Amino acid sequence: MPWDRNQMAERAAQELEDGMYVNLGIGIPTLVANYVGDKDITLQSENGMLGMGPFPFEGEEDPDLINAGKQTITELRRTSYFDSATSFGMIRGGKIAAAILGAMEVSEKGDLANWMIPGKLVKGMGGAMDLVAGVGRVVVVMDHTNKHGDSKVLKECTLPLTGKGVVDRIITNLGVLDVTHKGLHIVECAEGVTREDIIKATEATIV
Amino acid sequence: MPWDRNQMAERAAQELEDGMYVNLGIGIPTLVANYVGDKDITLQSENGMLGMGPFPFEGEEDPDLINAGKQTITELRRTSYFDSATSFGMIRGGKIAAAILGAMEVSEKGDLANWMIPGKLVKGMGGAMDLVAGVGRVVVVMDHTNKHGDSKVLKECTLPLTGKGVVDRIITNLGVLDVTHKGLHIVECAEGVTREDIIKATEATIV
Amino acid sequence: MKKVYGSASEALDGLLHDGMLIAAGGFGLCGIPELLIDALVESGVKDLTVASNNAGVDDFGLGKLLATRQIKKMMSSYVGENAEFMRQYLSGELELEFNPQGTLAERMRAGGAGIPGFYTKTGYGTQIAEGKEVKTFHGENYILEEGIFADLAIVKAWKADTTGNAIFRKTARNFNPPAAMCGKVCVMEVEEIVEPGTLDPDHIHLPGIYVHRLIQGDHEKRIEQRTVRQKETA
Amino acid sequence: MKKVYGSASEALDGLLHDGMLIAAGGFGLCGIPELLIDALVESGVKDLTVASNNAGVDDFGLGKLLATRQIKKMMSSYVGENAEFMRQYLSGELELEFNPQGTLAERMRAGGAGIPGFYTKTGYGTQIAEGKEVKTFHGENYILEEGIFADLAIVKAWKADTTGNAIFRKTARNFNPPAAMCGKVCVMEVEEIVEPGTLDPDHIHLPGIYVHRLIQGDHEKRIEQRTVRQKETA
Repeated sequence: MPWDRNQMAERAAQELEDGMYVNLGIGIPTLVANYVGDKDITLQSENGMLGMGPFPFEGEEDPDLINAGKQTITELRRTSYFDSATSFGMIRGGKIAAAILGAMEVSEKGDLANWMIPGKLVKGMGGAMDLVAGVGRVVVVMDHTNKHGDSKVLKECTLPLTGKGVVDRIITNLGVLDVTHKGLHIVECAEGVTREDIIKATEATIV
Repeated sequence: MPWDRNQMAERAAQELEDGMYVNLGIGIPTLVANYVGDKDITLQSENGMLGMGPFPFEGEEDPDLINAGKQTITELRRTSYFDSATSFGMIRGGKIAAAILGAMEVSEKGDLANWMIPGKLVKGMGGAMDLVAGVGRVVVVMDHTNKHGDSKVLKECTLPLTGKGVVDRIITNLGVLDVTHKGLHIVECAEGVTREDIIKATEATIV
Repeated sequence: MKKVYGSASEALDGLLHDGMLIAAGGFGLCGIPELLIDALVESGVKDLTVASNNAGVDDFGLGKLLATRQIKKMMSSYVGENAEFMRQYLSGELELEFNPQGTLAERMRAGGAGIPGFYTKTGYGTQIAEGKEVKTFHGENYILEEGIFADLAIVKAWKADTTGNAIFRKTARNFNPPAAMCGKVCVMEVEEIVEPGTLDPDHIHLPGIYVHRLIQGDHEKRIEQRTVRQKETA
Repeated sequence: MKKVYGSASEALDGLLHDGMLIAAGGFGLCGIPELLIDALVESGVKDLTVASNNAGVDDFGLGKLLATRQIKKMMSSYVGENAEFMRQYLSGELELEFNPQGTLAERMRAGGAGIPGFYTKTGYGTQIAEGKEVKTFHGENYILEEGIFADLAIVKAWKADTTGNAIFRKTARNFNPPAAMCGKVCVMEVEEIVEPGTLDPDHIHLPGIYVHRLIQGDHEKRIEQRTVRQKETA
């Protein structure tokens, strides 16, 4: 059985170590926060906050307190606020230990595409280009294939890049792959998924 | 009678207009603050403060509150504090309307030298290079000649420069001169000082 | 040094011209200068270039200036929440210069700090880097990005004293300080204007030197994505 | 995430090596990391390059590290108050890289923000510009300055919580935030360590992410120029 969204998030949470400052992207990466357990993790929201707390209780929403996904959130005792230039200074300056991000495509060289489909879908890169360029370790969480069954783990990305050679680890519904100099290395398979299943679902070179 | 230190400071204070943010250098420029009268002037201290107040009363000195000359000072109701990068951001970014600075030498092209005498006296430029490069209007206050009677207002500076083509106006003990494309223009003579006295004491071209 | 004005329109009086470059604070709908945006709509100024991370939503924030076609070009990082923005861009009616979010913030801060250009790794090897100078430092490649020098900055703070010293609240700070810094003139709207001496000088987020005109007003502060959790029952 | 250490020496343990680059906060004797400087003296680490606006005075602050000849090179803007500093420099015993004060602050901030180079007008046409790349923007000439990436930052704040969130007091802030930012590791000394939640999240000057180790101690806070005025008698 391939992993579902929550299982992928749970697996991604294992990437995080005690004491880390971490940035979680929108979508499945946001769910990772539910699985950090006892680990002392400080979440950055790149719109200007360290120490992001959970969603507020109904009626306690504050329009001045949102995350990078524009969702209402809460603060913690360790929280600090700062402006966007400072926020991305810490991202670009390598102060954030890890980022867990979604992707449209990823390549065996660690290239990442997640910000636009030319002529069709234009969201913009937001802070993703800064994150992949600056953060210590970049982990991508995504479905292994698209709805047509085509691999999203490619030899070369076909979409405009978010970053070149920036991804360290890929967590998909099928398993975990590391980007190495020679190609992708299978680290782990989801329960009931075989290496062969992953190789079959992957266009990129597996080593 | 040439102006004394206080008269030079008083004359320099006339350069300041209501609402201006101003940086005053060490020495005679510091005295300018005594002559701003009713004008609403906010003084910057480049070590991280806008709204610099007077010296503290005895016993009220605070080691955490000093000006760029390392002197104990006080705050005002309008005061704000910030770090050195922000402080020089506002200087370099042209947010300070005027700086009044001392000089060792100044040239007819507006070159300024006030930070070192090679092999002899090395103080360092401190914030002076940033100020002359960034501030809206640079006014220099200095004695017209050195103790040997040699002109300090020159065709070319002989000392290492603080800035090239940065001085707008020169206030000396003899009068006030503006830097123009063609040379120095006498704006005003100290009481009892003639244009001829200034020309005689000046090595630079007077137009 | 009179900085306090009676209304957003008064505060913008004499500052506007067609084709100007405006830097706007805010992220999504959080901390946006809503009153000044409304006054820009009223003013009819056009052919604007606006540097702002987002463009609001269709009927709120900068989305209003897109609806009236007063904006010729946006410099932004994200258009995802704004259907009309995306439509005008895809149809070619609107120019859009995509800036990575951190590059946009740093370009504003740089402009305000007298820095015309800086090097960043962000975007190297992507289409963002096309046409930009590349330079190698310590064996890595960086691209040159330029400071933004805006004709006008419009920003929103929580409180300011009458000399313009301002504080922001929580994540509503975001792009407001860098936007304010990069404006030749900066107009700020706040929820409350207070007397000098009310705010602790150590707590000022944006010193008054960056703020030229100031208004106080009521803010809608619309929430874009209301997300909540349930109280656990005992 | 244990950040609090028992003493300055403990906090520096394992972080020091000869020839390293240290960025230090403080301006004059104001806001200097006096406890950490003393611990550096004790450690005997040598051939240091120190980026700091000043070098203290002869018997206090970084002056102590000059006296013991542990410093090979200073990156500073001002040596005026330190006779031994000036003497070592003029005799050629000490390397000194003069940096305009704002350039030094910006180089630290840039290093901390992942910016390896930026252009500034400051120093153009002076000996500071010698050997530096010149580039023209909007018809004006600027020189390229590089970010400082220090092996270690030593800084002093007023208070910090146990996660490293720090606040500074008045003009003792100065170079401390940019110095902290540019250190691969940053060790901070404070007058008081408090529990998380004690400091208002909107008032944090330096978020804890920049602070790796933290100590609390008594500070002499020497005044360099005691200037006072007289109370007017009625």
